[in-house]
Amino acid sequence: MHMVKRLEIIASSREMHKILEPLDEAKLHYSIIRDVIGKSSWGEVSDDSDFASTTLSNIYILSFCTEQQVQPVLERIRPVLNKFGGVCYLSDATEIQSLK
Amino acid sequence: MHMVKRLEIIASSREMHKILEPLDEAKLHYSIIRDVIGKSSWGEVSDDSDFASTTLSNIYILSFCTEQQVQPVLERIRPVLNKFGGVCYLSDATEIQSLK
Amino acid sequence: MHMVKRLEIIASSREMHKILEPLDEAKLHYSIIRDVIGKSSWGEVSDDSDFASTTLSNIYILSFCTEQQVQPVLERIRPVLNKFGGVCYLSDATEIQSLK
Amino acid sequence: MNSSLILSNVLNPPILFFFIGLAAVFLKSDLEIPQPIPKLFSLYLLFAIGFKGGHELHESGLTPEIAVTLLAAIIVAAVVPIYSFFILRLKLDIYNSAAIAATYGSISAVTFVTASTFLTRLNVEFGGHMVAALALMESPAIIVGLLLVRIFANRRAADDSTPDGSAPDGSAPDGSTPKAAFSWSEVLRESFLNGSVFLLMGSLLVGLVTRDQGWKSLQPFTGEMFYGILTFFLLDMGLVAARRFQDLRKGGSFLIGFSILMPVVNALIGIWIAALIQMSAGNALLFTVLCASASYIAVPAAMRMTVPEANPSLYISMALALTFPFNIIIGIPVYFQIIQHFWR
Amino acid sequence: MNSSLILSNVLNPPILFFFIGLAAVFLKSDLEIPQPIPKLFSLYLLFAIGFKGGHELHESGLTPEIAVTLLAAIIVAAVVPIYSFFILRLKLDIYNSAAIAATYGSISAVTFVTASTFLTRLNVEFGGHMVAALALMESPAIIVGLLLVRIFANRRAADDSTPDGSAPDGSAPDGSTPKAAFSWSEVLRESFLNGSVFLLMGSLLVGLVTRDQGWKSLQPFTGEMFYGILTFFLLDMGLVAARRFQDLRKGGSFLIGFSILMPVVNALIGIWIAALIQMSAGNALLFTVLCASASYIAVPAAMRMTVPEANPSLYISMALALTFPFNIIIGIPVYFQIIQHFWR
Amino acid sequence: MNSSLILSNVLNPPILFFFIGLAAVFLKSDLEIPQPIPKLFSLYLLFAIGFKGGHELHESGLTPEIAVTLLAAIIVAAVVPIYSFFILRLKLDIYNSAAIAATYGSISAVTFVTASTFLTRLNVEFGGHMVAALALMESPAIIVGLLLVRIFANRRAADDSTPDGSAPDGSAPDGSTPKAAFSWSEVLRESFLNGSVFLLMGSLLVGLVTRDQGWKSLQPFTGEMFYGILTFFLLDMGLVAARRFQDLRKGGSFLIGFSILMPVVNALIGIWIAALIQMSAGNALLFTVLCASASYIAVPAAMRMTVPEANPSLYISMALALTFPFNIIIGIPVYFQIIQHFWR
Ligand SMILES: Nc1ncnc2c1ncn2[C@@H]1O[C@H](COP(=O)(O)O)[C@@H](O)[C@H]1O
Ligand SMILES: Nc1ncnc2c1ncn2[C@@H]1O[C@H](COP(=O)(O)O)[C@@H](O)[C@H]1O
Ligand SMILES: Nc1ncnc2c1ncn2[C@@H]1O[C@H](COP(=O)(O)O)[C@@H](O)[C@H]1O
Ligand code: NA
Ligand code: NA
Ligand code: NA
Repeated sequence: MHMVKRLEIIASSREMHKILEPLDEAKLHYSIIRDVIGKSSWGEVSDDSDFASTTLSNIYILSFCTEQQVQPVLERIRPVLNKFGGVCYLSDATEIQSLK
Repeated sequence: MHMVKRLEIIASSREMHKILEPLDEAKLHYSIIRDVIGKSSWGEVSDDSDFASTTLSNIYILSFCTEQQVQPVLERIRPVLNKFGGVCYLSDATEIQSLK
Repeated sequence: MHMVKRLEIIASSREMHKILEPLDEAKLHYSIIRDVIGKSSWGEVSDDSDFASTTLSNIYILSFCTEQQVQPVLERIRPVLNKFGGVCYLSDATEIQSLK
Repeated sequence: MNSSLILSNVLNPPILFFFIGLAAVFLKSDLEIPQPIPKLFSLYLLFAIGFKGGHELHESGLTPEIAVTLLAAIIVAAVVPIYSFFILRLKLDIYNSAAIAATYGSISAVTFVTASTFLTRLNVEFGGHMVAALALMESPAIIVGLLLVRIFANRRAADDSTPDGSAPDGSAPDGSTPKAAFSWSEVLRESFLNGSVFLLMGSLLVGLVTRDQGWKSLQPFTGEMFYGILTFFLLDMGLVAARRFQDLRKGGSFLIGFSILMPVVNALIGIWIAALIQMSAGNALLFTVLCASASYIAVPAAMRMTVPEANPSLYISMALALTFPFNIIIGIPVYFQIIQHFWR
Repeated sequence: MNSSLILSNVLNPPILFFFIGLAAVFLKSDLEIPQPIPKLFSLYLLFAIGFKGGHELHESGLTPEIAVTLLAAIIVAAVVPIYSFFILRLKLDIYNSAAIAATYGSISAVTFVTASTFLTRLNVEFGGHMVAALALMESPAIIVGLLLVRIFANRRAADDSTPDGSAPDGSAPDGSTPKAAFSWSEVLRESFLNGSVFLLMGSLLVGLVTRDQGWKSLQPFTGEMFYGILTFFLLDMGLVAARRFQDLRKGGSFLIGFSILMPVVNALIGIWIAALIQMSAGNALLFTVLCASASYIAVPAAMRMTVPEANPSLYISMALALTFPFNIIIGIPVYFQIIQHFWR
Repeated sequence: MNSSLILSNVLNPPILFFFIGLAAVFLKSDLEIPQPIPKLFSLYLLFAIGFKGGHELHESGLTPEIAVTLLAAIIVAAVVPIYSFFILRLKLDIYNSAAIAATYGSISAVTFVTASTFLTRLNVEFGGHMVAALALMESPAIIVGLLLVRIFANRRAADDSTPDGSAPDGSAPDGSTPKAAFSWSEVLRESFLNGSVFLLMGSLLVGLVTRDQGWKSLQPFTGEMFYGILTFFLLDMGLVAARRFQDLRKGGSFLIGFSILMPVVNALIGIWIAALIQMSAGNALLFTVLCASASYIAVPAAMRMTVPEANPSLYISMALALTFPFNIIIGIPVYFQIIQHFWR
């Protein structure tokens, strides 16, 4: 059992690859929940007008990682979120060591 | 970077609008994950018998907000959850300021 | 309002029943988000090749419970995660008592 | 009784696929049909039967016989929940009794459709207005169910006059059901504007006003695909019914008995009314099946909103895991043999 | 003007189901068609119209008349956004003006398809190459929209030269739009390789090269199902349009006026061009409808990526909640009457 | 070799749409077909081919020729994984070798279906019992794959006798594979009750016992729609195959070589057996294709449960990104030319 950081990012699915790139390069592990809708100062995000291959809904990215891993990733994600929108939060968690 | 509250609500999708109303009025930003299933003292919630436009599955609402914002919202959500079921939890998180 | 533990498990949907069994026996309440994709040392998990009834995507299980409830559950989940993969994290949260 | 009709009913793709669904769960196969595929199929079925019924109703016009049938349908849908409620009260609380009662007053579109393919197979005719009867039978049961709660849970409700029934600081609230829950506008909306009822009614209306050209253009979609999609959907219904079966065993023998005997009683009443108002044999079977079937679509959705105190897994499971299979496998051919016996 | 054509247009399943969708939302029914069902239907429609258009284009070959039509289509798609932009700039910022302008330069495949079923009903012929025109009109509008941003938002962009515009320690970044956003490769990819455009073009190509045998085998799927799936899809479009209607009211009367008047202006320009290059009446209607319609599929997706500063709920809502219903309910029959008037 | 047969194979909607899917990914289009649409299509395909095969098997009855074919199918499915395993062991560990071996012993229903539309186009007949062969070939390979793990990973498994192999206080567990994982009931369930196998078998059974009336009513759904849905599905397969292609490059040239050469070897063995038991040319092609194809549906699902140590992205990618495209584009016409050459 050791302490880790819990990184949460919510952004438009169209920016998914831009956001995952820094995570991949930092070799973070992560999970993605798709088809997330929401509301923010930019207005409502829904998927009811996502016709054809258009997808305008959000994704929720969750990654448990160490404090050291997270810092460089944040620096690289920030400009993407600034430009295209999206939010990012950190909190604490304890890893139940599975010792694979 | 500043501390925020992480508000999580899980309830039946049929009460979504009743729950979102207080959030909207308090101008909270939020994200919604749909098609959540689960189990509680009321029994199992699954979506396998959701035929036609019936939707009996749950939604998961996630909102990051300040401590001040959250209190009045809790007061208004509580009776809805008491009547129709649903749970609500608070925890701490750090906002990675995107400075839009 | 009292403190609870927030238990998060991410694993392949094919192990869902194996993981839920200990939770059910400990009478935990929980929610499940399906169709979660992700990446870990085992590689990428996506659902694009989930044809027919094959489902290889992940599930995300969230359970708020007391510290005492969680310990025996962890002991029983660990071997499943060790064998089939999957991760498990604990954090803190405050229950907004709905006093049903 | 001639068992060959039961066998010939069973040996058809829709029923056989229902069995395959059941078998998949009982044998622990991982066969699964994830949402929203079942939703797509049921929306399609409502769309297609509404449209077809409307078109045929347009062709026949509103005859006195049809008007009487529709009236009878509404009355049955309103009366069944009343006596069901009192039977259920022997063992259950007010909320669950009312919800289950409403479930059995209402109807199952898929049972209806299975009966109509049964008739088509036997070359027995039936009228498009029966779809109108189907559409009209969803709502009254919901309203009566809620009235029953309102009347019998009156005292409790009277106590709960705080519209927002919780103490402000988290101290013990009373778990109350505020009166606001009985706002009639919400109840009526749930009954008549419930998604399934609305789509069925809407499609019926379109079928009524649309001219032959529109009908013909839709025929390949709503007509020719129908049997295949019904078959596929019944595979899913089999999967769901089998999963729900476990829930039911917890409910005990009273509820299991109710799920089988109630449809039979309602069917006999249906046959008696059908004879009384001299329906044709085909229409009589459809009417009987409407009386005998129980809703697992519209009513559960409405009850979740308006009687949240009732346990959905009870009323959904009874309708889905017992009444539905009983009706489509044994009920339909048996009801029809009784009808044939008396109609001769 | 002869109103019977409007009525006969309305009294058809697709339009009637669109109304049912609208009604469901306005009456607060809980009818809903969850994703990805609408996605499935729209992928199907793109697949089917592309394939059908390609096949017919193969039969007709590339005549000079067709070449002129395609050229006209591209020009209209490129020019409409330019004058739309300047009109919109009267009230809106550069980003939203450009995004809405692109939306109106581009096209709506469902409006096109509704117009083609309208013609089929009246037994008026039209050419398969109109689908090629449709496919060609998505991309230019996207490119012109982005050019408009590039030109007019130039100064702002010039300031933002840091490719990764944030201070390293979390201190105030400048909220900049790095120039990298204008990488032409990304813009061209979004225009030509946008999923909807790509599927439409691809299906057209397959229709072109596939021989009669392939065509015939696909006919039950892409041909006979078409009308039914279109009808079902329009039910969903009605639901979505009604929900979007609220967004629009916030946008104010300028945008509401634009959403109705712009299509009419573009339609008249379309009719004028169609007359000029002597299209047949059927082709003229389809061309007019392409000019008059606005995109809610390809353009929003492209704009979200390339002009993230614009508000998607504005341009999607305008195209979906006003322009689309206006065109399919009133526009199509009215445009056709004007065409019939002049073509005689 | 006559290349016109390859060209005529390629110039058909299903294969062309497969290429469009490939192109979409390689050109970085955002075209996507989200779940559960691909699931719906593949459930449909299993449903339709099972039902069709069952119906035809009913018409032909169980002749000795058919019995021999089915026996040969089972034997091939059981033997292919064995020699594949030893080839793979040259470079890979036990777990991955066994999983890939099972993948190549099993079959791909879509490859089979593509071959059958190829034959239909050439007016070459084939028997419904080939679908039974298809259904019978999924399970043996799974079982043999697991037996291989059991035998060769024996010593490791022997050490891991704690059924719950972790220390109680979170201190270092041994990452063990408890013997329980080899419970035969689970293995047999995964092989025979795997969702895809079960649906295919079930549909076959329904097709067998259903009478002509049921068959005819389902024909518009399972028959006429088939080609269209196959075409649409192959678009998605193209998207997925192209995405998986990247995974494969990491796997190195050994696996790439295996993915192409193994099917060819298995095809030649298939042709030789088909000649031996004197199948007709049509049946011979289908049998060959069954031998040559690799599973990306049933086997991956079963292996994930029963050999979790193997890397799914390896065996899925090989089957999907190389073997599948190779078989449907080049394999089918080439195998058929060889068959035609020898059958004359
Ligand atoms: N405070 C918040 N809490 C939860 N979700 C949020 C919050 N702010 C934004 N989001 C989500 O992030 C998406 C993008 O946010 P924005 O960048 O503000 O447009 C929104 O559509 C929401 O789904
Ligand atoms: N302790 C819990 N942890 C996670 N989810 C819960 C918990 N309790 C309830 N839920 C979710 O909230 C839904 C409604 O809960 P209830 O109000 O207890 O019926 C359940 O169906 C679960 O999905
Ligand atoms: N550190 C992490 N943070 C978030 N999700 C993770 C993490 N590690 C693994 N996962 C998820 O858990 C799944 C199984 O992980 P594994 O057992 O490492 O294969 C992965 O596919 C991810 O979706
Ligand atoms: Na009834
Ligand atoms: Na336009
Ligand atoms: Na094989």
